[in-house]
Amino acid sequence: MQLHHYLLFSALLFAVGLAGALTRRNAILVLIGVELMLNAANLNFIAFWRFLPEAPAMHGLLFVLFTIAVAAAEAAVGLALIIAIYRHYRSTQVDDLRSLHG
Amino acid sequence: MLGEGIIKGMAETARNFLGSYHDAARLTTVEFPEDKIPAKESARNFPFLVHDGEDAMQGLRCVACQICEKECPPKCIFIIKDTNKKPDYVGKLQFQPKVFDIDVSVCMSCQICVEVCPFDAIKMDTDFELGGSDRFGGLLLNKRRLAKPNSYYHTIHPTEAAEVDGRLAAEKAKVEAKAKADAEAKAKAAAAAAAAKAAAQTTPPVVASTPAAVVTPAK
Amino acid sequence: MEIPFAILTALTLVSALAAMSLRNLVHCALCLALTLAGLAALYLQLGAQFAGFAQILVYVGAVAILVVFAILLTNRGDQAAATRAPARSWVTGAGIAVAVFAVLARVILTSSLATGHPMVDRGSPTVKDLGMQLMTQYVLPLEVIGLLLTAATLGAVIIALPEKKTPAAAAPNH
Amino acid sequence: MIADLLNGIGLLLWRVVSDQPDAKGALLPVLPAVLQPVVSAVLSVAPIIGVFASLFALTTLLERKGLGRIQNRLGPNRVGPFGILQPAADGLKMLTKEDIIPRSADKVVHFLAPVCLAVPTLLAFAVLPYGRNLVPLDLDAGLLFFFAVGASTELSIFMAGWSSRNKYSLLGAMRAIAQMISYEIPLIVSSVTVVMMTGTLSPMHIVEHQAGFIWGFIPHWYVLTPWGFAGFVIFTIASLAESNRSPFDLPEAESELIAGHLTEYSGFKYALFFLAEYLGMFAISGLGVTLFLGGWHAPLPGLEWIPSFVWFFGKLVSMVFLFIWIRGTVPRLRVDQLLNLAWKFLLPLALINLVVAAVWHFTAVWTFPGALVVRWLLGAALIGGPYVLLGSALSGAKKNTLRVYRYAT
Repeated sequence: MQLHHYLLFSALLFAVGLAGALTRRNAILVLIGVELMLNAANLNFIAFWRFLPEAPAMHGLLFVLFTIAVAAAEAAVGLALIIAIYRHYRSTQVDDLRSLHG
Repeated sequence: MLGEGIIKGMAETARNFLGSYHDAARLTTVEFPEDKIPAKESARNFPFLVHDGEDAMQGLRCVACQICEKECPPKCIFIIKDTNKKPDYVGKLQFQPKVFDIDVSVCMSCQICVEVCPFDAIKMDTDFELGGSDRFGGLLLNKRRLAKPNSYYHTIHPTEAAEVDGRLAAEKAKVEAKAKADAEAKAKAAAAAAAAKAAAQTTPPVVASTPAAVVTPAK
Repeated sequence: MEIPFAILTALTLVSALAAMSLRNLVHCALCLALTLAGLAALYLQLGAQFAGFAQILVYVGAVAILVVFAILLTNRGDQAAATRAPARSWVTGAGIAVAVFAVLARVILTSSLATGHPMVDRGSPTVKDLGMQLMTQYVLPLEVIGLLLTAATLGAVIIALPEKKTPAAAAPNH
Repeated sequence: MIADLLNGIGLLLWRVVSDQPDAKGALLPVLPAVLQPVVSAVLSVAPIIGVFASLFALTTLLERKGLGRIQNRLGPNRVGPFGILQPAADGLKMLTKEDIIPRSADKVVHFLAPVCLAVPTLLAFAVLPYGRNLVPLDLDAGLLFFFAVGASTELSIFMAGWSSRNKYSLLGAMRAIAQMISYEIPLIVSSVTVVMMTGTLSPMHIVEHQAGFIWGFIPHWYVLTPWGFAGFVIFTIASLAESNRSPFDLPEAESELIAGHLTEYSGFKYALFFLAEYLGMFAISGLGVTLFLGGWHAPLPGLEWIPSFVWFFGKLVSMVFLFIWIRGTVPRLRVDQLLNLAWKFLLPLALINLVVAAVWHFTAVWTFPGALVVRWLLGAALIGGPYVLLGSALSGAKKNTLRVYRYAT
């Protein structure tokens, strides 16, 4: 297995997440798409850590751990926001939020 | 302090756990099919028919008067009168049931049939092991399955049975005494055939008064 | 080496596609969990044990549950069906995604990284080593992450609190 | 060939019983090279499944008998002598029952839920050290692995509850998840004390750290230190909640929710849930034994000749008995009480316990005579004080007063 296999796979995963985040209209699904993109980036870190001899000993691993923590926080806050928005507008569709639309 | 109650409770359950192994008083379970608690005298569940003597069908006290059938709230009793009569305990000829069925799956054990029976013919049983594999026929008890001897009645409800027996014996004695008196009177008036006929007609009122005499003490 | 990679990537990719395209939101969340578990398996296959287990613990154990809870709280139980985007925006979104992938793929394939980098034997970094690194060289990021998580917890609680309390709910019990 | 095979099997069994290393190495060289990895895997997996499945069968019976005795009853005693064949009868009943899927259920998820629950539960057994040389998988991050697979069971409970399309199922599943997430935190934090003291996440090394005896007869188990005892109590309470055992059996509170997320399951799938529940209990008890009760170490010097796995399973069964005893004693909590206990009592106490463990660690340099007793008392005071304060805050806040009825007299 070569490095670029992992990189291509992670780019594909990123594209899938991006497509979902752009096309789906439900805020939760948009959040799921963002999570997928974050995870695709994580896979890149691990792959680089594993394949590049010049990379620092544990940089990739630790960065992944930090990303996981940040992503968890992001998910918690994002979902709390979605719930708060739902309470207010009775909807989780992104298109329905147009108060600032002018 | 938090947890104190839990510790006390755990000690209590531990006492139960260990106690049940050596303290017979704690372990009150009776293992049913092998061991049984003898039925209490006041126990009742479904009705049965009392018969006197050895032959169940001949000795049935029931006279097919159908009062119980009419009174039964869930209508679980079904009676067909037989045309043949047979003598009752005082020797008088009475009707007898050709069919007497009780559907115990319908019976609600209210004991009203027992209360209304003028002949002390139907009583409450204590037998509860009626389970079977036939849901319809198995729980529809016919005359033969319902008939149980008076001695059985004595074993399950001794006090009540003794009272009933005493009453029936008194009744019989009264009727016999009356019959004797009548016979004497008949002998005295043997000369007059018209008087003898009149004496024979006095019997029905005696029989008619029996139900009231029976029902009142049964309450 | 080839077969596990093929299986894992196929599984992850299919479940990611399902997560982004299924109609039922709960199914989407379950597929997301499967994708994340597949990624964790890929981490393990690459020898990053701690990261793989942390991924399962955090994503499958917490984030997926959080998503599922949010779906149930916002969609009144069974009507979790998500409406699809209008066709025009769907085409635009997919087009952008394909374009991004094309650019990324071209960059990857033309860069020097693509040409024969065998796997580096980094041994198996023990949890102890990771901990030492976290407590020495990376102690500042660790503290920042701790602060961030605390802030996120507080923020999530405050955002999700009911907007205003009714007087009945605030009244003390008798 | 056959003789070699029998010889290998005999040697393997002897090595297991006599605590010798490399038990599998006795059999594998005899086999052809193709078979070796397969047989090696089977030799690791089959005993776990076999032993714990039979322990499951035994526990269902002993639990019912023990609960019976606690309530002054006899318990099951009809099938076979003393009822020992009851589990077989139950199993047959489960397997021959009709498998009912509700018409409106999500069929695929409904089918996958018990599978997704059973697999991680079984995986958790991979990292437990059962004996001196009996560790199926010695992972460096074993404890993290255990908690990771434990956390992934929550999603399958959600799957079971959601896919059944039944309000009781969904409510039960939601309760189960809220409970498991809440209690996972004290569970992990109380285990972290042990990790702090040993400096490793590998269960095998944690057990090895608990070898030896203080003053020649007191085993060097963590439960006998103040922080270890507090950690063990917190761990036990949290593991009761994690395995949905009474008094934390709200997810399947029979009187309120029929059977919670199991309501719409029958037959083999129900049996699988039931199995997973008990296996989860064994796994978490096994972890408790590993972390706090010295794993496979003998409780007294001079008893080392008894095979080490006997001690492990003895302690495991004692933990399970404790669980049964608690089930027979304590009534079910309300949901608010359950969450209050986790967030307002267990979590602060577990965090304070980390400090106590640190104090214990840093006072290890004291060498004056009687230092151990002083350290012990210091630790006990440090954890006992907060316990009393938090406990009175939790239970003493609401004074029980005579209830006044407005309309009734």
